[in-house]
Amino acid sequence: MTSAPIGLSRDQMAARAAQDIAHGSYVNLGIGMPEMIAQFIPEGIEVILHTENGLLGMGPSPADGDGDPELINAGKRQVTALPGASYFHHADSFAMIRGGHLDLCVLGALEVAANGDLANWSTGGDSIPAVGGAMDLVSGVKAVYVMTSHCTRDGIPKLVESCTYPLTGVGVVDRIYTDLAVVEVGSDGFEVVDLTEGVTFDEVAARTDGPIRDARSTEVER
Amino acid sequence: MTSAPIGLSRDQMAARAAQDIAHGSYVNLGIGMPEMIAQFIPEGIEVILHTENGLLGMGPSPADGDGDPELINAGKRQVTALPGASYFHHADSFAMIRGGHLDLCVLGALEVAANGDLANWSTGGDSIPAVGGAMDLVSGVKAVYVMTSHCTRDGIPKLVESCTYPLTGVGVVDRIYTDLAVVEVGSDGFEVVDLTEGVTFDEVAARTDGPIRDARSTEVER
Amino acid sequence: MIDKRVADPAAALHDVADGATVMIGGFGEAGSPIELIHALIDHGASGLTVVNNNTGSGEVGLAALIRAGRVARMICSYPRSANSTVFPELYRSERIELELVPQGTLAERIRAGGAGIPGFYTPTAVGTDLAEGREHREFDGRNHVLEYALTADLALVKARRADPHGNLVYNMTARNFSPLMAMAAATTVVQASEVAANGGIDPEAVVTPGIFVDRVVHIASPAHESDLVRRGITYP
Amino acid sequence: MIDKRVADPAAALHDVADGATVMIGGFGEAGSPIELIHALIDHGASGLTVVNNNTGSGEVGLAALIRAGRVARMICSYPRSANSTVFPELYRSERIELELVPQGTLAERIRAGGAGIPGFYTPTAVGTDLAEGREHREFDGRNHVLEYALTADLALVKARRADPHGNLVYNMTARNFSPLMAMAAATTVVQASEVAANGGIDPEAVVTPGIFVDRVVHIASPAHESDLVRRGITYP
Repeated sequence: MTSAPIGLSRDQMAARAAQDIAHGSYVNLGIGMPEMIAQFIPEGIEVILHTENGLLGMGPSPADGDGDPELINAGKRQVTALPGASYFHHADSFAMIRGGHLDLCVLGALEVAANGDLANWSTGGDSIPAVGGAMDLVSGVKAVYVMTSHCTRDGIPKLVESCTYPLTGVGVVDRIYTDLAVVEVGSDGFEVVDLTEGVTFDEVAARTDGPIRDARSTEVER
Repeated sequence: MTSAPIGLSRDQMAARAAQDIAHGSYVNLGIGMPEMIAQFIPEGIEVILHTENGLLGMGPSPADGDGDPELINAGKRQVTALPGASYFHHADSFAMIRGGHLDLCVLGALEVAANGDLANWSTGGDSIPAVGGAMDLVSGVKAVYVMTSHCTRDGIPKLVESCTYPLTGVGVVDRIYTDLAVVEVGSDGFEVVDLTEGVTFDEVAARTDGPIRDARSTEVER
Repeated sequence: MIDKRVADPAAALHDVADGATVMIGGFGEAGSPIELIHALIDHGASGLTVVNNNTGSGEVGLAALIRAGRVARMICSYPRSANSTVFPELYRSERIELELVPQGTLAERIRAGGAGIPGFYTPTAVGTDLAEGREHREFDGRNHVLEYALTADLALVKARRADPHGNLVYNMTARNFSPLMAMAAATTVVQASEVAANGGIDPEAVVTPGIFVDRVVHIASPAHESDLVRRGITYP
Repeated sequence: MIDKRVADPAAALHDVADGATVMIGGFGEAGSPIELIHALIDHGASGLTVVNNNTGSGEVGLAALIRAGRVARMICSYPRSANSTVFPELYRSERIELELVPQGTLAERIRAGGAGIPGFYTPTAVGTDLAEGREHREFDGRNHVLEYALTADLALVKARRADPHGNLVYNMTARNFSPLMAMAAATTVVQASEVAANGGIDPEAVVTPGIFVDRVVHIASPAHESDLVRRGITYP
């Protein structure tokens, strides 16, 4: 397997995912890379960000010194609240999640299987188990997107036939944004719906472990 | 059975029941006669009234013309809110009830059985069935008191061996305030713990249909 | 800008289908969205299942909707009122169905519907006629009944103030079932006495976050049911 | 007058028993009642079961309580933090037990405990290790797990403002689990940055009604966990 420097940077991945979020959506962005999407929402598109620790209408990080240690996001970083925001307790926050009121969440992944299984909470072994809200999000939010590098740093595919790490949810992932492609989870496996400029379908397929087909003839839903 | 005019008036019954409510209690007073208790809470005793339609800290009826049709009690009569009050929605209101947070409710009755069964929601037959919050109150509130005339207008006992009307709850009543006596529900049936002045135990027993004993030697818990 | 305001009740209810389940906020007249209910009558949808604590009073609002023959089935806790014979007459002649639910169980079932909880256990009603034929289960030696979530196609809600995002605050005991129904319905339509600018509601004091609201109609001076009844008004 | 104020944290916690289950509000440092936790350390109760979303940071607050060996068992969703090794070390050496619960299920179990709902069904965690061995049930063709209510002997909660009745409002995302824990504990102790006179909180904006609160301690300038950690402070 080649490790030639093809594909998008992290910023570019975030910008690519941001393009597909509809105006007026209620969106939860997972801790880490998915959080970056917020910075790239296109002009004129308004997205209401939910953070599961009790805020709708989350804004960007505060200017240095302007933050409040009690206004944080799920990653425990200081944020701001935009006009039209609301605070609520955890039961109400997860009622939004479990009750199917959020339109979209974008999460990181250790592995995504060709049937949509997601593993993103535990590497197994003797690490301290910690799940947070990941299992709630994947079981409740209307659409679950994953944003991840296509392979690990060691070149091992993260889009796989079936997950080896403990599952976060079964058959939950709808779409995957990687540095190489936009991949949907179809009934027969992975479906490439968009390729990063300069990347070929064969290069993506070579870096993917499960059944994958070129579905670019199909209109990409945006 | 005699129908001699013995016993307390409705106001006096309410005043008698009011004597036994502890300072600082959270109390729900049922629609009708139990509501009258609020007027007789002794000086220096503060009781926080809950109405299941979403208010803690309910105050008396407003002066004529001062009311708001959206500040009402469970009986749909206009009320006021005292300093320290709070409004909340129905799920929170019944969380207070079902979760055992209210110290006391006082309800009316069609019948109370010697084992504490209560019937107060339906006379059966072809009346329109309507239950409201009665079943929630009796299954959740820490102490359930009943305030009722000892007999119907026709002289038929309301404290009975077992209820003939549809039940509101099984074994839920702790104490009964009637025009004739204060009666607790013990393990062996009704226990008279206080008699109205001028009323004898035998007069009470004659107007009661279940097992009843004189328990006045026992200290009345106030 | 996100703006959930629509021009009037008719526009807010244009897509209601026959046979829809409609949750209507209010406890007695407090919180009853009369103007929306009247628009629903005008719209003409029929065969409705309506969820409300009561069945209305007089011949306006919910009672008028029932009287117009639009409601096939009521889910409520207390279908009686001192000043309306609309529901009793239809019920006695078997022209309307009734599912009677204890008030707290009704509230919790609606909340469960909004929160993605399909079922829960409650001690309420155990040993009574209303628990007959239901699944029971003991927890810590106490018997409970299994209750199921309630959801709806539409919720009609009255608020004191809304903003363009659909954030809501209510007026005193007019809050009652409305925040729960807003969560449990696929489409939530709000009539608000005031519509604030975005940011015009303190984020700490929002009762219903806008995520639960789809359409907001400004009704500056909503009628009070008791006032209409007193004046002998009937709708339409 | 009803007045739930007590003099200081020690007085508020005088009756905590060994082996108690203690719910502690907060998500990360937001809403963490540090002064109450430190008073609990001073009090000396041990063998505690603690319910919190996390396991604290640095060697102050919850992390200090754990480090002092007072916690036999943690019930939480995310027992990791970037700047604390207290929990991991005890966990790896099997000196503390962990019940790992998905965050939304944790919140709902606490709410259920406060609301008198002994069990409910949720789709969360179905098909994962965390649902293994649990009772499953289908609703509408989808699998769910049965979850049980969580209650506690004591809840420690941080509020922005309290009144003598115990009505509370919170500070932004410091609200998180606290309103739920206040409902689910036999005794709820609150540290409030401000204590208003009776009537000093708008009844429409109360988040936790006083019925859920037993004792209120005024802590005018509560410490921020991140600030203590940055300054290298350990407790005691």
